[in-house]
Amino acid sequence: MPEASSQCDGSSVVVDAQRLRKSYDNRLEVLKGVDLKITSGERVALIGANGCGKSTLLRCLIGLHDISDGSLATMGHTLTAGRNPAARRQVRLQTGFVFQKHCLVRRRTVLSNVVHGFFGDAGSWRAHAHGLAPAAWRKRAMEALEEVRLSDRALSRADTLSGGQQQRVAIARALVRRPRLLIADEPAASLDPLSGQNVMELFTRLCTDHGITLLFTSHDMEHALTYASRVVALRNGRILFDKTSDTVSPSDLKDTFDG
Amino acid sequence: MPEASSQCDGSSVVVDAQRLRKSYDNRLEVLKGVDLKITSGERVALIGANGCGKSTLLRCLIGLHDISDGSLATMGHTLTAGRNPAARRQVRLQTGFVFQKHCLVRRRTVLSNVVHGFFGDAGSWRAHAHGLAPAAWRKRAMEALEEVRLSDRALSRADTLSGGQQQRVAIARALVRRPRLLIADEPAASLDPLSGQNVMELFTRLCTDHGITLLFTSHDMEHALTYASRVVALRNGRILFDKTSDTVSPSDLKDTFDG
Amino acid sequence: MAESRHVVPSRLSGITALHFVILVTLAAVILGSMGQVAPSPGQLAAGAPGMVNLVGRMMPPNLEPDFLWRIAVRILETFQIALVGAAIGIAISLPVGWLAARGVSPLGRGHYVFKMLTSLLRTVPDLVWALLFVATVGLGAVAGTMTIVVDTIGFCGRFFAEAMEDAEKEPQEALAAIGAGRSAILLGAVLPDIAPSLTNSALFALEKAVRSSVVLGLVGAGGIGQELKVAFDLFQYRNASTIILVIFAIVLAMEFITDRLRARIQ
Amino acid sequence: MAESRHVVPSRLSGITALHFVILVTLAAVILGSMGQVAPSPGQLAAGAPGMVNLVGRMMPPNLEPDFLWRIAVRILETFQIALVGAAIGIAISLPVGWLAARGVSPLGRGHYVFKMLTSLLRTVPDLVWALLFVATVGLGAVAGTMTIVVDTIGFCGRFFAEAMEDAEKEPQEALAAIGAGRSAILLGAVLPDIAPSLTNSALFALEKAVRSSVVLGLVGAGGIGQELKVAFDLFQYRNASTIILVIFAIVLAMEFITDRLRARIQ
Amino acid sequence: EPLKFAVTDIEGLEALQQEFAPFEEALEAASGQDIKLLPVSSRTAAVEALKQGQVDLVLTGPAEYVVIDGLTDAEIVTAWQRPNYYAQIVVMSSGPIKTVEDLKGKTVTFGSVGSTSQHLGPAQVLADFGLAYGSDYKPQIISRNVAAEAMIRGDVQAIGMNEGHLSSIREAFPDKSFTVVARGRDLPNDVLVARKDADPEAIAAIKKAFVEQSDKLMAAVLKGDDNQKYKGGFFLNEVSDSDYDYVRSMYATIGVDSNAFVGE
Ligand SMILES: Nc1ncnc2c1ncn2[C@@H]1O[C@H](COP(=O)(O)OP(=O)(O)OP(=O)(O)O)[C@@H](O)[C@H]1O
Ligand SMILES: Nc1ncnc2c1ncn2[C@@H]1O[C@H](COP(=O)(O)OP(=O)(O)OP(=O)(O)O)[C@@H](O)[C@H]1O
Ligand SMILES: [Mg+2]
Ligand SMILES: [Mg+2]
Repeated sequence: MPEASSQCDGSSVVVDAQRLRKSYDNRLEVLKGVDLKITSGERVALIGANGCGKSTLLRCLIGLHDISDGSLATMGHTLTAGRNPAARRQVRLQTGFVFQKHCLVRRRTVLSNVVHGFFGDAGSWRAHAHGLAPAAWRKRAMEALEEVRLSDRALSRADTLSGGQQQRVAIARALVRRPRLLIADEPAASLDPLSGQNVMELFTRLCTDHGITLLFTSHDMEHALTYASRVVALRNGRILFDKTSDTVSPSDLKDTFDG
Repeated sequence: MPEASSQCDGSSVVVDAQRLRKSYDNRLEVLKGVDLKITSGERVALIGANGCGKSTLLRCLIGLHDISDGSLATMGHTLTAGRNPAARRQVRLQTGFVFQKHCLVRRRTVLSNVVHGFFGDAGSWRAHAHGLAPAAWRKRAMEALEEVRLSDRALSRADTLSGGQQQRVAIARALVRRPRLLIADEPAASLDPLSGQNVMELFTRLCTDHGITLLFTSHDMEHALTYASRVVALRNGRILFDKTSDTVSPSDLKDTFDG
Repeated sequence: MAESRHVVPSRLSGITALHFVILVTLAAVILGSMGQVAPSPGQLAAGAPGMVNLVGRMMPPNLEPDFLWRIAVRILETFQIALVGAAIGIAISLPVGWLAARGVSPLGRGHYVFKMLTSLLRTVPDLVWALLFVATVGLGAVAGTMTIVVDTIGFCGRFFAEAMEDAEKEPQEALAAIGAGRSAILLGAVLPDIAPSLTNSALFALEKAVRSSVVLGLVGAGGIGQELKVAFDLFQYRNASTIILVIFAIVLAMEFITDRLRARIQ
Repeated sequence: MAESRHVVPSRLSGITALHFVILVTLAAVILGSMGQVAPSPGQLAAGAPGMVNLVGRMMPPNLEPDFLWRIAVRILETFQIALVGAAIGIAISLPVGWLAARGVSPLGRGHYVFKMLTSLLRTVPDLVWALLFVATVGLGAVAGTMTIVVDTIGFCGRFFAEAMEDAEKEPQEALAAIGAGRSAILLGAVLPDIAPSLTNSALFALEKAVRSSVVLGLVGAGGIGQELKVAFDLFQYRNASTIILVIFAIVLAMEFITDRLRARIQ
Repeated sequence: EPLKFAVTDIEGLEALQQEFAPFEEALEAASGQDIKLLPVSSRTAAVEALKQGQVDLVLTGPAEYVVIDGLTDAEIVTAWQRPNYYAQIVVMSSGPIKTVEDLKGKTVTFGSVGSTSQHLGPAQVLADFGLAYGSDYKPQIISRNVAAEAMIRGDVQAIGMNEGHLSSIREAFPDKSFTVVARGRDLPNDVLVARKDADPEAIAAIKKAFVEQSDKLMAAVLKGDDNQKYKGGFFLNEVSDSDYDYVRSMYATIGVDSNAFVGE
């Protein structure tokens, strides 16, 4: 079992993409050969202009999209075109993923949405509503809501929350199972400054305390530089630079976004 | 015609809310008596913590929600509970509104979505697809796309765009008809730094050049302070402060967001 | 690139020649046939008196207490069988619809087998089902229930599958990203999203079972439909109009329940 | 507040006593009736040979060229009438569904009138429509088309309205915010969103029109259904099974078209 | 304007619906009239069409004739005599029913409500044997296909039908044996009626055709393979309304007042 060993090894490779290419429907190529290696415990910020392929890359990492070419292994599991659903599942069970866009089940309560985070675990049919879930899961879900300061809204329907609140529910859902790898697509985009800061600090704390690996995108350069140990910039489907966050210069950023 | 006169008067009142209250389904009150007066040509930033009621207030202003109590007039048209759909329509025809969340018609092309901006004008049935729209509208829509730098994606289906690109399409749709009042709910939230800056500058330019009134929310305090002439903070359903942007102090901001 | 940006795309962009040919052909076939088989306005106007006359002969509905009582009993009988038949049918349709839904089904390409199965259930006429079930369980309410079950699966299986295929994709993707299996996605994301649509199809199936005038009569389970058919066959139009009104009242009641349930779920 | 935050909400939160009572009652009624009207496994097992025997008598299907030719002609006839009837019915159902859709209809509360209208169209049996149209336009294909039109409106009117009610709200709101009227919202936001669902209902209506074995025969328009009925009346089960297979092939073809169209629209 | 000629589903004529083309041609040739033939599976629709002036000629059975006579002033053109047209009560040979009396308290099914040979006729037969409709036995209306299946199972004890039906059932169940326990007198003939205000010349031409070329017409009817069993039938031009009093009494037997069809 290669992943068992990699779990123990502190510096093991969590994400290993080589010459990764991805095009939608065989049209314009979005990712044109991306090489990215992330080792356990790192906090990586992915930055780039709108439409440069950040979300696409993140989704490929857990097999939500099949890659078109190149090779990709996440936590030791190879994820190539269509093959091996078992590997995909293994990856996903150890990953927390926060989507960029709305992705809650709107007719369920906030608490149920967070309990959904346990889907995939044993007995997961009980995760589809908070009323059925085991007590331990319910308790853990409330704690996760606490972490994003929404426990008082636990029984509201998900679609009666404000945009930022919904985003925080999605974050709680990703955290409820304490993943090994946390991937967050613009987690702080619709959060107010304080909440954004809280969430990013929470992420950082989890990484330090539990050895979780963090990969997030952000359009807030301050967040990227503050909370990541390493910044990767995408441009034109390729990696423009990949530096530790303290070495990123303003001109690097200018290059990243100037069309 | 009161609005005719107000249109000519440079300092006329565009938004006039008094003791405005709003609660959803008669439960917890979100807005607990908001007084807000905006005169023509102002650029107002509305700030506040997640869930404080910013989006709710903006939606009330064009009659997307009925207010629960108090009085509200937008561009001289009174918008109170349920009454007077004609007034609501008049308001909307002169307003450009950018929603916080996804609100494009996903199965239509980007260009069609922008042409939708002409709905409400005479002959508006022709606005439902770009293939039918009058040449002038199509041309204007392409210009608006140009303004948000998306003209090369005009014929893509709306849901094949990235999050930030979709947001820019929604902005183009709001601008296509050159509204008198532009309301934007976190317009720059998912835009990359440069695009965000471009959009905010575009807004500012429109305000100066065409006398458009701008009301926007943002969680980016830099944006709020830079691009607005006036900053209004909401907290606990009431207005915490309402100042010109150069007089807002860091402690004001701290008060706004600290729970 | 900078050049192309200013060009407004052509109006017809997106429509291929093939689409165009298919559309025109279809329109031609329909319009061509219309001359032969669709009514002309003149015909309709000329026929109006005949229609009035016919409706006149159905009025007033027969309201004799004896008759009403018999109808009430029949309605209850019918409703009971329809309720059980539709309930069983709906319960079976849920898994069948799931297995048949493209993109949601755990069978992948195999979903087509279940689509075919529901199509088969619809194609085989009620009379054949009646024959099969009478041969199996004999005449009466049980065979009637089974016929309704089959009808319901044929209908709900298709419409449940359709609803599942059209369910919002984002929440499903979100659960998939957590590692949820097919069935977890079904229960967690798909069903809540399509709940209003399911309610509609399910209550329509129940309504259909109550209305269906032939099915129960076929297997000797009587029912209100049989009563209606007898009234027409014996030219007792006033009885028929009473029965129609009673069924209409039930249909309206069910429509009302559907509406309330859907408004609440939404 | 700080206190309450740590409390995990009760499992039953959200279910009121009334819901509970209604659910339990309904379950009791269904389970109670089930004993009387649902088949027992023993019955099913005992009846299996009867079923096999019956199916045996339908095999092999009659494949004589003459017969096949006659069937082919009938199918074409039927398909032509069904296509025109369904096309007209679907065209009328679009506005009717719109007027009937809660929250989308321009009539506000008045939408209920159109819901009732479609319910009425469904409740009045085919035979009555047949009589009315025969009285108006006489026997033949025209009356058959009109009966199919009415059937289609009764069905599609309801399902179109349902789809419109369930359409995504955000894009509609976005267009409303622009000042778009009800009809602009319908065309701009609602129709694109429900296109797959409309396709499904519309093609189902066409399929139903082709399958419907009684309607056309009622008014002397012949059709494949008539042929099937005759085959059964004369106990020519092998002819009947041929006809059923032919109809099944058509239904499958339409299902395939539905699937392709929906996949493309999605 | 062609003459519209409706044929209702008189039991026994179903097969003709498929093979009416030669007959239609023959009748057009013989009468010189343009004829449009419409086989209608619903007698109610056919009767309404006649009443509303939407068809000119209807070929229909005795039971329907009584209704038409009650509703309209239609005129009989000719009668279509069919040999071996009578109602009978069929049981399983191996079953417990040996005589009509054995049917007391049992279930008897009829194929189609208001049909002469499947409902009215057999009910009359039983009444003639002293079994009152509804009280001495349990009448059920079930299609013949299902009823045959059910009788073989023993769910029902007897089926009312005509001679043609029985032979098709015997063909369908070669390994089962059926017995007729009662048989009625020959049923009155099917009739061809004309609408009151139809073009008198055209109707006269049709009438003449049936008188003068009845052999040719019958030959055309018999062109279909399935119709050989109708061999031996005649077109009768002398028909009187009183021939159908027997049918009126049948309506009374099943509890329907034949004078009270549809109100007026
Ligand atoms: N449809 C609704 N039904 C009930 N409550 C709602 C609804 N929409 C919003 N709310 C509640 O109203 C409050 C204000 O929501 P609103 O969307 O206006 O917040 P906001 O200031 O825009 O927040 P954000 O910065 O997260 O966008 C929230 O507490 C939210 O839960
Ligand atoms: N489903 C899809 N089909 C076709 N093209 C797509 C699809 N999704 C995304 N794209 C295209 O792929 C490119 C990259 O999209 P992606 O969402 O990865 O961008 P992003 O870097 O996340 O941008 P943003 O900062 O706006 O979120 C875009 O040009 C977009 O138009
Ligand atoms: Mg993105
Ligand atoms: Mg908001």
